[in-house]
Amino acid sequence: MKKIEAIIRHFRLEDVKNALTEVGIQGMTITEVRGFGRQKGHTELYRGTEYTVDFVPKVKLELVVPEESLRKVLDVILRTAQTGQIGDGKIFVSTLDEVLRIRTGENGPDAI
Amino acid sequence: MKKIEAIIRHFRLEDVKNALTEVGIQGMTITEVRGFGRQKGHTELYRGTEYTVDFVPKVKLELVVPEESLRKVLDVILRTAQTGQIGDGKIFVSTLDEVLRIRTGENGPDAI
Amino acid sequence: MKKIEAIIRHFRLEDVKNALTEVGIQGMTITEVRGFGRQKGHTELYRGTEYTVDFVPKVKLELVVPEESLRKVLDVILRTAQTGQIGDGKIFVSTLDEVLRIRTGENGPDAI
Amino acid sequence: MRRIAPAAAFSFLLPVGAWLLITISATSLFGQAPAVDPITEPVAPAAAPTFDKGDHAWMLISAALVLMMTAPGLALFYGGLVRKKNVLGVMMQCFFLMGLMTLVWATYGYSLSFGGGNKWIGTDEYLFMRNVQPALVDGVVTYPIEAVPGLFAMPRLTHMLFQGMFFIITPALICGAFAERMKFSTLVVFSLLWGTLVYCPLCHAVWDGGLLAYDFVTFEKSPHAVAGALDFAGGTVVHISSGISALICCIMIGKRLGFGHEPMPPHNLTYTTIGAAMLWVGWFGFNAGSALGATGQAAGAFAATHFAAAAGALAWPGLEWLLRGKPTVLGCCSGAVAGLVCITPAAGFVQPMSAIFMGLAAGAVCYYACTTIKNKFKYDDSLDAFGVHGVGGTLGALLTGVFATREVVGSPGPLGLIEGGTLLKDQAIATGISIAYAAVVTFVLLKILDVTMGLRVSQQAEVQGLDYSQHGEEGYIFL
Amino acid sequence: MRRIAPAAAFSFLLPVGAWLLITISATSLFGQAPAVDPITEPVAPAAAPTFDKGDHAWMLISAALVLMMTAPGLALFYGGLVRKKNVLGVMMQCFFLMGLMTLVWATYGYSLSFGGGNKWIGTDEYLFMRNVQPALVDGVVTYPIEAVPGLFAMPRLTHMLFQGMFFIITPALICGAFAERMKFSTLVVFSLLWGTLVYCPLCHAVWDGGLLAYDFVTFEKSPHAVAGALDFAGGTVVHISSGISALICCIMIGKRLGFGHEPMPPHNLTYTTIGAAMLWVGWFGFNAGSALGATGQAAGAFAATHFAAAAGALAWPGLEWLLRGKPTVLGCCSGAVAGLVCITPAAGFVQPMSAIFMGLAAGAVCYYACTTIKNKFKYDDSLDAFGVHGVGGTLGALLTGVFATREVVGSPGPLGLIEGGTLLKDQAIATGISIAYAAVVTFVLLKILDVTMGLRVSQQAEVQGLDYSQHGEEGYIFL
Amino acid sequence: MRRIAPAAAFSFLLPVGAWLLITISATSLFGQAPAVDPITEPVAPAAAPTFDKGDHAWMLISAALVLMMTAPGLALFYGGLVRKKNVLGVMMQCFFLMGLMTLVWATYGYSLSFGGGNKWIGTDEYLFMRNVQPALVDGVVTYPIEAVPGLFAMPRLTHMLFQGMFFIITPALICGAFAERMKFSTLVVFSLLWGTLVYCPLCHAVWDGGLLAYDFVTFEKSPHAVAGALDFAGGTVVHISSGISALICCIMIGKRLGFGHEPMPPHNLTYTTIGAAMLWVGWFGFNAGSALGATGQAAGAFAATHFAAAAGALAWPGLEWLLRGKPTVLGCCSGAVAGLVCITPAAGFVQPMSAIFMGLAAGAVCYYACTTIKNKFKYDDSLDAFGVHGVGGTLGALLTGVFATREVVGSPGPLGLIEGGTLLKDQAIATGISIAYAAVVTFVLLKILDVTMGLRVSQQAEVQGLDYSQHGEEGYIFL
Ligand SMILES: Nc1ncnc2c1ncn2[C@@H]1O[C@H](COP(=O)(O)OP(=O)(O)O)[C@@H](O)[C@H]1O
Ligand SMILES: Nc1ncnc2c1ncn2[C@@H]1O[C@H](COP(=O)(O)OP(=O)(O)O)[C@@H](O)[C@H]1O
Ligand SMILES: Nc1ncnc2c1ncn2[C@@H]1O[C@H](COP(=O)(O)OP(=O)(O)O)[C@@H](O)[C@H]1O
Repeated sequence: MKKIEAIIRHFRLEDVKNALTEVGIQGMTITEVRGFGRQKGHTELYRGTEYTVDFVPKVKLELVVPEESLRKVLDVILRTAQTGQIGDGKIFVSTLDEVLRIRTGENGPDAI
Repeated sequence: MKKIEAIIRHFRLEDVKNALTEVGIQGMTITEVRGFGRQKGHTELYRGTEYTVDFVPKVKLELVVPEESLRKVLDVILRTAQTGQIGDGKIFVSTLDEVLRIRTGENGPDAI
Repeated sequence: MKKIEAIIRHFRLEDVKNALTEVGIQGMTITEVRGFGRQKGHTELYRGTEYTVDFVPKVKLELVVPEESLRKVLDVILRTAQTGQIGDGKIFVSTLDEVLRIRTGENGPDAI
Repeated sequence: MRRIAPAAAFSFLLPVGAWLLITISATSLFGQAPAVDPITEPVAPAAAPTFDKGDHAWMLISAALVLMMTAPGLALFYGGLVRKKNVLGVMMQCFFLMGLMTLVWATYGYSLSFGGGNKWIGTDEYLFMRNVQPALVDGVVTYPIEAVPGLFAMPRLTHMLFQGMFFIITPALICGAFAERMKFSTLVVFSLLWGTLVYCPLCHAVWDGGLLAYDFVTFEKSPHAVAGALDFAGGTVVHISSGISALICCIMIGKRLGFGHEPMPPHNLTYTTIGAAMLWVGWFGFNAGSALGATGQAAGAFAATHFAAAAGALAWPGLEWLLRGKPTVLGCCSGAVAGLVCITPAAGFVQPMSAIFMGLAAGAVCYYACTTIKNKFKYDDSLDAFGVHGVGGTLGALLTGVFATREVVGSPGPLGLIEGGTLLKDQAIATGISIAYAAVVTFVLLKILDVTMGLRVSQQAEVQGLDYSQHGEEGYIFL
Repeated sequence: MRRIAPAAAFSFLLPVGAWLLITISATSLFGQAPAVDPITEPVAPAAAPTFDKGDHAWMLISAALVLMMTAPGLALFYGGLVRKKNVLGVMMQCFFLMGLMTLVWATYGYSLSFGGGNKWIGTDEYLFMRNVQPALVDGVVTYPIEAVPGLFAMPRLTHMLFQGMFFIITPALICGAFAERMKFSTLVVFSLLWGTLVYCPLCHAVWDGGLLAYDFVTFEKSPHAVAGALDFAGGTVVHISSGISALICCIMIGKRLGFGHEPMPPHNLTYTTIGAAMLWVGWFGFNAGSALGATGQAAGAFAATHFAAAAGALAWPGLEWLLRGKPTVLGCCSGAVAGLVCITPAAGFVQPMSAIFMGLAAGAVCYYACTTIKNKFKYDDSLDAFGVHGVGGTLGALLTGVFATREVVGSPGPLGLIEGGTLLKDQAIATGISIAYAAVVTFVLLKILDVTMGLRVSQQAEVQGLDYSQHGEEGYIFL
Repeated sequence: MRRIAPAAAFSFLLPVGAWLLITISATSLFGQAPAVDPITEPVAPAAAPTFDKGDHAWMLISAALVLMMTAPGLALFYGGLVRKKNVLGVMMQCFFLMGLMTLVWATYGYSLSFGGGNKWIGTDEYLFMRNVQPALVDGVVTYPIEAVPGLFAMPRLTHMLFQGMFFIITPALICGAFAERMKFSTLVVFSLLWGTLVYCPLCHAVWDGGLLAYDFVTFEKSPHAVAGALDFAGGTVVHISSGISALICCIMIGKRLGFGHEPMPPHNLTYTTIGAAMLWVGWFGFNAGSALGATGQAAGAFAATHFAAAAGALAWPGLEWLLRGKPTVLGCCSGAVAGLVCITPAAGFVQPMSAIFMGLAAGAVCYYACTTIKNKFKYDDSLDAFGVHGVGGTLGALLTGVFATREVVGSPGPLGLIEGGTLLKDQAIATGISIAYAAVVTFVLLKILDVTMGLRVSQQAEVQGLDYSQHGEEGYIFL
């Protein structure tokens, strides 16, 4: 079982989600995050006081997939989340020891 | 050291937290997330324009436990977070390389 | 590739970020979280009804670094996030299988 | 477009049906003028029914201020106190009632309340704005005047509008008791019936020469009345009636899921603060407007209102500070509202310094009611509609019996206890009758609605929140 | 301080330049009093130009209420409907227009609108507050009086202020059509020109004895007019003009990026509800204030306004309930506003029960316009400025022709269709002319601005949101 | 219930004690009527002290509008500008002061300010509403009238109420300077003492025939005065006094933790916008209400107020646009408020076109003060109470000396610089005295409070935020 974490742009979320469901992904979890990176933030000015916003809003997509789907899913995300502009985000992949479905207590690939 | 991530329903949080503290868990971290899964979202209608909310609000519980407590904790979460209805959520377990307590710099199980 | 997750106090964020950029970190992602731990929450009283806030607001810093930078980065965080008071937070380190940059599709250390 | 959901259509048609039924029965019931026991409506002599434009300007703006109390005022005050998932639910109740109660008032409410008649209920005199709206008299557009010579005069339309705003806010106040769990369709029917069966009769009883009326010419209780209640701006009619009904409501509907177990803190105290401030400002229309003109009494009522609110806004957080260590914003706002509620029946009858005392008392007593008493009896009066309006209103009605003074009223003899008068007894009787009446009718109404429509939303809907389950919307989408 | 950004400076100087140009040309154009076709301004006889202070108090507060409609009212109503990233953008448009339109009105707008003159446009009579501001007459400070004997009298300053508030809200209403994508600098220039070229002439035409004026002495259309439009408080001048222009705007500027594909739900319906409630309250100033005094007619207009809003607030969510299963808060608020729009031209001319009918009709028709029609023709009228103001305003103008009655107006003959009058024809003509005029001028204006300044922000700026891209700020920083 | 926290009880009892002490000493001090130097209070002849109801209606609503300025107006305006964790703290300050200052005003404040007396301070004439509240005269309820024949007349209660609203907002304005770090208990004591020792004497000096009074009968400075300051609605009394005190406060309390290092952007600019709009609307009551009747002068003050706000709302963002590339919402709101502040002393004395100029000047000068000057001297005037009210108020007082004209005032000779008068000198002297007086007393007060109670919350409390540390609450709980 692999866990994919992808930091993407807000306005790509809808497309990414749709593309993922098309390839059979049935579940995912998203979180509002803010990212710091090559894409620079911006400066706001409130009555003469500058306020630098270094962190730009991003969405973190977490989804757990069985090993065999990993490449397919990575491909889909890479394709649909890309705009080619700095700030498109990252994908991190890690390995899980276990996955459980709370409702049934099922364990392993069945739980996804 | 194991890291448990559990996606649960908001209104189970209080009970889960209490049950966990009863079995001796002293720390955890929660995040507001939104989940997509078998539990379908809903449709809102604003002046004739439909707006589909695919992502439903969930809470992500993260807690790091020593290997030996893992099963006990999983049990507690499974039991207290369950309602039996679709959408109860998932638990993901992974292995950490290291855990540090910032206040003291302690490392390993002592840091939890 | 290592993933560092650090739960820190809000008002240390600015310093931690600056210290990290000074040692060459170019990217990180932060999330608003709420933590439960030794640092106790507080009680609010709304017209005679007590409301216990067990979870205190924290920031979660996620950053992925190549293995060789790990110790340096941990050091920086430990140093800059510390106040010495209960509630300074934790650092969790884990190993990633893969890292991709969405913009270019690059893989591995280049992707960070 | 989708098919019509039958259940929904049903719950929509119910209130419409109820309203039609009542309107029609009211029309037919009063088709003939009531022969027995007519109270002559005090009208200006036919000669020159006219009004002062300064008075009128004040009444128009007062009416606007009182509407502002329901929304944005109460909508914000209550909206901030619920959990986020119910904020629209509570705001919708306020806003929808602005529509619903207005049409009820226009069609028959005003007539039942202020249409003269016997001591129990009004007549069909003003049904459908008859004798209220302008008409051509000898080719000249003529506006019927509502007047008591020497006391006040204004177009009856304006009187209807001003009083109609009270008819809106009263049921809206009750919403605080069953917030976060009441079925919207049932709320609509309940408000309609409650307005008709509780508000109109009580209003007629107190302010239209009915059962509890006070006579400002003889300075005694009205000929028909069992007790002459001095109720300047609605302590009895508005606050006691709604507050007591609120208590019945929250007991009968039961506690919120998770009450006493899950935390249910106010989701947005900034809204509550803003709402409280708007209530304070709007209350000047409510109370000083009840002088029915830009008179010296209006100034007096304005001052009493302002002072009582101020005193309440200090007393409640002062007690918290003393007993709990910190003065809270919610306490400060609640205290101000408690002071305002308490001074309502008294505003035009007491001296400003008495108002300060009443405000302090209201802040302290309502604080006690909302903390100690509620916790003891464990009813779930979600937003303290009873604790503030029921308790504060009752306190105000009684303290009116203590502080009302002929220096302000102009009565020949003494009135309040402080000047040796006996008003307090009458106030107590009137308060008792009002409490009993409101409690009984509300109880019966809710019983009927419980078996026919159901009072509560389903468990699942309650967990989801009223915003989505009742209205299909979300309050905030901050992504 | 940094260097001055030339593009920014340019976009700043454009509106300033435009305004100066117009002011100067207006001054020179009217340097000489127009010799042809002067309409004698109705003034009180020189003897005792005086005014009633009750009337005046009502007009002052009405002016304040109408300003409150633009902000906080409309700013909240519209602000809640956009996505979070555009909330300041839309609030800024409302607030900035309060500044901009006021200065335009002060310098030449009032003069062009109400300065007498021919049937097309006003004169230089009141340029720069000449003949409006006080002056020493025989050593005594004297305030010029605006009056029609037997109808109304007030300091001309007050008339200017009250009418000036309408001049602010009208272009602000249009902002709902191109919300979330219009360039701010272009908006400023557009509003300035639109106010000058669409509002002022229309206002003059309807209310200053121009092309569409109705004469309240002869109860017929004015001598100069092609049609006498009964427009009590701005159905034509405010709502039709802005609503139609809104439609042209949203078609010409094009849809929002992602429209029909990305979700664009209202980010804060609590704001929208609060804003709608404030609009309701403020509208009493708008409509009852248009009686120009604290008269019986003001009471009538107040009642009509209140009843229509209430009826609309029931009709729209009622339809949703019936057809979709749930009454929404947004529907309730939209319905109230639709009712208010619809009653605007009629408020002082119809009986209260007719107002209920008009409100119900407006709720239903605007519901249909904002759901079915908009979806069918697929224009992106983001906040339904056309669907509510254009459609509701047109409906109101026509229904005025149906329900206006001499019982309220005092005309010798019948007026509305229901009493057998022929007013409806005139109303239809006037509505047609207004629609055509507003549409054509708006179209030409936008074409010019499109090629010179550009209407839309860049794609990137639109994705970022107007708050940051246009103003460098964020609405909420909740960390 | 828990034990009483002694420290908390102490901090609660302090303000109560202070107030009692002052009240008692005021009572005893003035137990005997002041024998020396009495200024005869201008009263209407005993014969027929009466008032016009149109005037009265306007004064009542104006009082309500001015209260609305403090909350919701200022509470939202300031509340939006702080960080989220301090939003309730700042709203509480506004709301609590509504309670506190009102009781001070009721007990002795009004008497000290407007009770006649010598040129320094009022008398005990109106202590505890004596001679203000109604009384039976020959069996008839009689309201004491406050009047200057030929100028104005109203129930003294109304005068007390209207002026009392100014007494609330003035200390509330200061809260902007030490926002996010002031101890609540100290704030309470400070406001109480500041109101007593700074506001009351200044108010008496300017508006009750004291040290800085202008005489509207002789059109010169009052017999007792060292300088006759034309201050229509409180440029000196309200804005200079609060603005200068704000500067002293923010310097003495020190910068916020992390100032200049941590970002401290406004957490909710939508609140600030709404608050600014409410201030604009409420200011009509403040300024036009200061005409003390629904007169032509009220219309003139209304127009000047509106125009100055509009001009300020363009000037500030216009400068930003030019110099920084983008007009901001905060700039637009700040400019409007700056314009309003600046026109306050002048509103009833200048022509509307001069008001435009004053608004433009205020927008530009306050922009400069809040950006360049503040950054240069590095004081932490958190919400620019000094930058807007101190600077704008001073500018307004001086410009009054430039633009005040006999065409509006009716004085026999020229007034402002533009018509060759010498008023400017007097204005400058009065401004200087006010600045010196407010600065010195505030300084001494703060020194004393610093050593006795402490001005600031603890570091930990400041990091936590005032909402929780001072009031045990959270502003938003959005889970
Ligand atoms: N080392 C890192 N660890 C964690 N998150 C990162 C890291 N580097 C970048 N990110 C996340 O990815 C986002 C995009 O990165 P950025 O450098 O701006 O552009 P790009 O991915 O196109 O090179 C950042 O906003 C941040 O959220
Ligand atoms: N593959 C997945 N990866 C990450 N999160 C998931 C995945 N599947 C489900 N989830 C999370 O679990 C929640 C519950 O899943 P759902 O399929 O609705 O119900 P159930 O867990 O009862 O089968 C989702 O809302 C989502 O947050
Ligand atoms: N076992 C754990 N798993 C996950 N997060 C934890 C755990 N223990 C503590 N935390 C996080 O670390 C924060 C600080 O922990 P706490 O026990 O309060 O203080 P300290 O780290 O100084 O011992 C908590 O608020 C919580 O967010």
